[in-house]
Amino acid sequence: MSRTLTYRAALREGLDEELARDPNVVLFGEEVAQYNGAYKVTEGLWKKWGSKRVFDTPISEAGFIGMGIGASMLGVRPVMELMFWSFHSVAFDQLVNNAACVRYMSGGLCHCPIVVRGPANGGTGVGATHSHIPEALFAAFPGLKVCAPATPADAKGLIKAAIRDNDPVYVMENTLLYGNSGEVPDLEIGDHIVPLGMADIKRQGTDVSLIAHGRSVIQCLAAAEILQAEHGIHCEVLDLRSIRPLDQDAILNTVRKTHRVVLVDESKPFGGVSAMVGMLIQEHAFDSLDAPIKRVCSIDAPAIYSPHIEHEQLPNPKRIVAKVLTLA
Amino acid sequence: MSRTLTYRAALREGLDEELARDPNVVLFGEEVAQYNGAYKVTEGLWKKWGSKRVFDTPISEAGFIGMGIGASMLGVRPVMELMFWSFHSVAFDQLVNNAACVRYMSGGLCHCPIVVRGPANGGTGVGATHSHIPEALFAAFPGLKVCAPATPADAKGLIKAAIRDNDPVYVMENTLLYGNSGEVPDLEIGDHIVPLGMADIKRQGTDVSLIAHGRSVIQCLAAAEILQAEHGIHCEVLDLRSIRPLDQDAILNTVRKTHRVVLVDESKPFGGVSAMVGMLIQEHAFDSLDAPIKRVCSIDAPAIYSPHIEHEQLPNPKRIVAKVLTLA
Amino acid sequence: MSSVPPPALDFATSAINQSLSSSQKIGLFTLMVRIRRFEQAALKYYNAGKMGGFLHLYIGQEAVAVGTISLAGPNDHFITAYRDHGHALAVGMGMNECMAEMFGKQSGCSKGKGGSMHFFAPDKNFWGGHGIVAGQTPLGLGLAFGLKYLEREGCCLCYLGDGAVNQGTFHESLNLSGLFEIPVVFVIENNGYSMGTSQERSSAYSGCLAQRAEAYGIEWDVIDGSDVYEVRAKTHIAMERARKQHKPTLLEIDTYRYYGHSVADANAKKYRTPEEIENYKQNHDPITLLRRRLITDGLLTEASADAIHLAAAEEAAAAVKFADESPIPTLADISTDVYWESDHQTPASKIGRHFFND
Amino acid sequence: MSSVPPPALDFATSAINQSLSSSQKIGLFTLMVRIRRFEQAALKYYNAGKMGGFLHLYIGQEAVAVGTISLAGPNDHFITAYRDHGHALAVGMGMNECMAEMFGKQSGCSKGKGGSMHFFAPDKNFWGGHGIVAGQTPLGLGLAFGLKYLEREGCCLCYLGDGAVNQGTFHESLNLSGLFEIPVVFVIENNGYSMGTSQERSSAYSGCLAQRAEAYGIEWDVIDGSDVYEVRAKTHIAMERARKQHKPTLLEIDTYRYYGHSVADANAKKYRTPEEIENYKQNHDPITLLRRRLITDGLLTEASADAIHLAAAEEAAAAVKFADESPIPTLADISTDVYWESDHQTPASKIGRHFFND
Ligand SMILES: Cc1ncc(C[n+]2csc(CCOP(=O)(O)OP(=O)(O)O)c2C)c(N)n1
Ligand SMILES: Cc1ncc(C[n+]2csc(CCOP(=O)(O)OP(=O)(O)O)c2C)c(N)n1
Ligand SMILES: [Mg+2]
Ligand SMILES: [Mg+2]
Repeated sequence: MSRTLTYRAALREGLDEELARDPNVVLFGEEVAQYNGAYKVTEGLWKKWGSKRVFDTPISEAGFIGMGIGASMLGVRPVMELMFWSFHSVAFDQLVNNAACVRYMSGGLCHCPIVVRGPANGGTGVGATHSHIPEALFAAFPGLKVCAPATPADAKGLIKAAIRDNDPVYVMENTLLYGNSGEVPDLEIGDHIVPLGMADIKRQGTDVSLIAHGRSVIQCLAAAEILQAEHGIHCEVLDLRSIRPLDQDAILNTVRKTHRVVLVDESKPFGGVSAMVGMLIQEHAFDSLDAPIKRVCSIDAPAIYSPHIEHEQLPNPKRIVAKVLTLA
Repeated sequence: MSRTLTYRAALREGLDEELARDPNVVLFGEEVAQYNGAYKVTEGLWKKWGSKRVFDTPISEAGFIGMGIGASMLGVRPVMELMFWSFHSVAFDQLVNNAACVRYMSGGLCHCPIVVRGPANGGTGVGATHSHIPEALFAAFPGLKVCAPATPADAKGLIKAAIRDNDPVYVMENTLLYGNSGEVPDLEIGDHIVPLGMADIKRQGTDVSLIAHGRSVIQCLAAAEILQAEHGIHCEVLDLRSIRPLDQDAILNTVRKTHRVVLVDESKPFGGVSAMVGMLIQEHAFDSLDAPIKRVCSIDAPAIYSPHIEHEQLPNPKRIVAKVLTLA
Repeated sequence: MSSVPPPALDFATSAINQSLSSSQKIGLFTLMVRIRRFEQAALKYYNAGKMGGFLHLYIGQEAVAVGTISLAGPNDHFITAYRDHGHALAVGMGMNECMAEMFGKQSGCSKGKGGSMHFFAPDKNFWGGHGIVAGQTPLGLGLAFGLKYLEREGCCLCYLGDGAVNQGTFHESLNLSGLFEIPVVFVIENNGYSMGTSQERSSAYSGCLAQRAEAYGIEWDVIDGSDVYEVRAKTHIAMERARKQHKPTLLEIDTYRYYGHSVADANAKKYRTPEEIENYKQNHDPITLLRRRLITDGLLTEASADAIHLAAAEEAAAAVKFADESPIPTLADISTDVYWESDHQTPASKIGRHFFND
Repeated sequence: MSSVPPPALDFATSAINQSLSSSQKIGLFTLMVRIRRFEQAALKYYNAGKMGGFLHLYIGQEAVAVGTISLAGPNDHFITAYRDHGHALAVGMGMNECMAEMFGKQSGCSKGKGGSMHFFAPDKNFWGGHGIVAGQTPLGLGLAFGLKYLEREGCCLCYLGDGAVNQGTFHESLNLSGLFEIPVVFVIENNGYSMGTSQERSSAYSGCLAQRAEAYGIEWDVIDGSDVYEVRAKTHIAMERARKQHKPTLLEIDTYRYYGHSVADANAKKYRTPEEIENYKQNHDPITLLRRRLITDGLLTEASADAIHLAAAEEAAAAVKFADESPIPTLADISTDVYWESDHQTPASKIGRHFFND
């Protein structure tokens, strides 16, 4: 009932299926068409679907994302790639004002069914300006939805859910996951969709809850192995998958089960998804907590380039293990 | 030893003194010179200091803020007004990449002693795109500093500290405070400077800590009066004043004193300064808490225009009182 | 701001204007008058404290919205900045829902959520009303892109101010429109000032602002915005170019605003001389000019013109009454119109937490 | 990309080039060779896994950085994008600190914190190395503003790519430079492509890209970037205009890159024909052209030219050794260079929490 696909191929399959399903779905961004995508997510789609459905844009993120927003109000369903999510900084007004507010300011008369997608992560040696982690940044704006798949199956399921959603959805992928392989449901079972707002327990455990999203989930799973093998600590790993909407029930359930929490988040520590999740836990599961909620975030500085040390700035199994051990 | 000044006049006095002290201080922004400022903060400064020191710019926020950043690397000390802080959205790249990262990416070779200032608040009937509350947004970026004065004395003291600071400092003022009056130290006592990173207890209390910044401090003080008069609850009101650096000691001290906390923050509830402060409290004063930390934020939607209801979307004394009562 | 000498050409004789019936010509006049009267009423009640935020009056610029939008076919769309009342009435929105919007009422066109800067009527192809300077320009590009994508023969008229040309997004939009052959007409409503800053103090240019299109290989033109016939004649060419050839145009329409940037602008008479304002009112007022012409042409009399003013004033007064008596939004209204899925109570809206009020 | 025919004018005879001594001319050649050899070494060790991130090679474009920066006086400043190795060596940075930066070492010019895209040497008036396309253009404007403000007679050369012209900030910067009379020279290094997208597919234009300056009343020129003498002759005019009259210029220098956008660009030979690449190498290579000329003029022999290549290759090899043997950053290094006040342990840095690591 399933096959092995890379995260990249799973995303592509999702895009391809949605292009087939709805003629109003249109893909654009820098180098997504003729070049096949800077990270090859869109490989082959221009060839298959042609220049009307899949096309390249100049380096004008504010311009082309705004163009997509405008077109979406008329019923077109643009799926736009940011070559790096970090380039949100030059399109921020379009992303947080026009996309997030046009429905509200028009009293519900306009809507904006767009998807913006691309990699949002550190760890690739591209330095501070190219390594932003903007999940919490955008989830802070009511009107927007944000998700961040960690596995190929979730990548396909979430991109399809995002495209079908009638609100603006920002899909945060990860360069370091594109090549990862995993099981993805077979085509015969029909549309594989992962609804926004539904977290997923990626590993069952009883002692400590590790709550994360995106690549940090993979880091948590690795840390959980070490903690079990070397320390006999059984971690539950909850993958948020979707940041807004957020699966608060799943968060509270795991906390009520384990009573101890470490939040893992590639964000810088001032804020981030983890600060929000922590706030919700202490508010709604205060009495279930046996210890303060702890976090593992990126070390609080702009992203360093040096490949010798960059991985130490990010959450990694070593840092997660050490943090969990402080709870014991 | 003090006089009564408006918040607006106190800011202006601070700017004027710094223009006098350092010939490299230069003020620019939209309508700050010949028009005397959209909110009259810079009134008279162009006349006094001339077009070299105080000048108007076109509506090109990314361009002129980037220009200030570039000039600051050479030793000029630009103080730039955003007519509304909400217009950060069109200058975001300059604000969070060039200003925040140039020191880091150059290994400490460049620095960026700029100030960006202007009003950052809701409550003036200008709708969703003009009512953003970006303190936490910017404090999330290591390399930046953020402060938000609530009183005339703090406004003068913080703007002067910001201008003298050798890092980028973003000063979040408030349209609804510009006209407020308060005591400001006399000129004879010398420079009145409020260092970044130092919170201030604006009201002593024993039962509940209200922690806030900017105009929310004023709302907390009003709520504290009601709570004392009508419910016999004695609130302590801690004004953060500076968001980054943050006075964690003052936060933990008030929590250890009262054991109950309500955080008041004009931000939307996903994130915000309050989520971060809450996270720090639960981490560092977990055992001092007698109840979950509660928050009063803006109701989670883009800012509504209607003057009949806008104030209800924001934290106000009524909402603060109600929240405090849930703790009792 | 008009620095254009009185028209040498008589644009009334151009085909697109000759095709107008008498009642259509009177309709143009009536619409301009209605816009002005609507805004005069708005000003009065703004000053009486009935509205929040800003009020950016369009008075003096009426021929631009009326002239351009009078050319609209079923697939032509419109989007503008915060100075949007003229365009709203020109596309056919009612005074009632517009006035009620400014009064912050549930019956407002945007349910009281947008205010004066954010009027919308998608059913009339009007997409706002936008507050961030030039932020609407990529949206206008996108509406036009959408028309082409959906294979509808039409165009989008996207308005911006003379100050807005210095926002980077506008240039990105220009380049994209030229490169992708998008049926958009960008209309710079050049009233000479961005708040208190004159064109000379905000823009580097040689000749005019519209010339910025040239290096993009985009056609451009400059129009005297006090003459509704000229506005129509020249804009028609641009719209046809868009509709038929999918080619963008940048138009610069010289005009003037009589009031300050917004009603809160205390300096309106400081950065402009009284003579400058008076000169425009006397010699370039689009309503006066059209009135004179229609009377000369025998389509109106002094009396019938006055009657149109009176009717418009009465309509505006009725709109004020409607607005004043309409209910205000409730606390619950704050939380609707955030997400389409939530408003429609779809299954997707039931999964996960969407709102974080505690 | 060069579509310019072989120069009709001989720019070697222009005054600014005639003033060059023989050793200065050989110096230009040597510097171009050093840049190329440096990058060839970098490519080798990038492929060997010694570096992270991207490597954007400048090979083919050397005459642009060398020609323009050779005109620098003490108050002239420079800033560019991520394709910054040529400019770095041209301002006088050493191969050692540049190579070490790419190796991510403490001894790198940016302490291993910036990488290939972020070389800096403020002591040599070089302000980076910037990764966000066109994000450096307002900074270049600002450096030039600073020069004028501080009353230093100088200018800033601000480089950007042909793809970067479509970012809004560049246009904002152009307008500001014209309006405020800022001594900045914007230099479009037009290598014909932004990643895999040709100029035709990314820009709407008529004639050339530099023409976009015209509507701002800004002077512009187009330069054949394979001829270092032409680069110098025409850039000199722009720099003097900036220094003496505080007037900006937009230059477009046609050039070509031999490699892909970055070394990770697997498509480099797909979006460009092999003939196109080969033609440039054969007929427009700036190093070959200058070598030929200097030999003709009797300033170099085949042997002395080869010796310069050899010396440069040895210098690059030594830089690789230096970089390889340098210490890597420590964990503690992650947290320095964030705040000036913290790095200098000032009283201000001791108040409040600056870092939020738990
Ligand atoms: C990005 C941004 N910057 C500044 C403002 C504040 N602002 C609103 S209107 C305006 C002047 C615009 O002038 P112009 O484009 O000429 O339009 P007009 O008001 O004359 O119609 C300014 C500075 C804004 N709304 N958005
Ligand atoms: C704002 C932004 N968008 C996209 C990118 C990704 N990117 C880096 S370089 C580049 C192409 C730039 O081409 P050009 O300006 O011609 O410079 P060249 O690489 O040819 O020197 C792109 C798309 C980026 N770094 N920043
Ligand atoms: Mg104007
Ligand atoms: Mg290029």
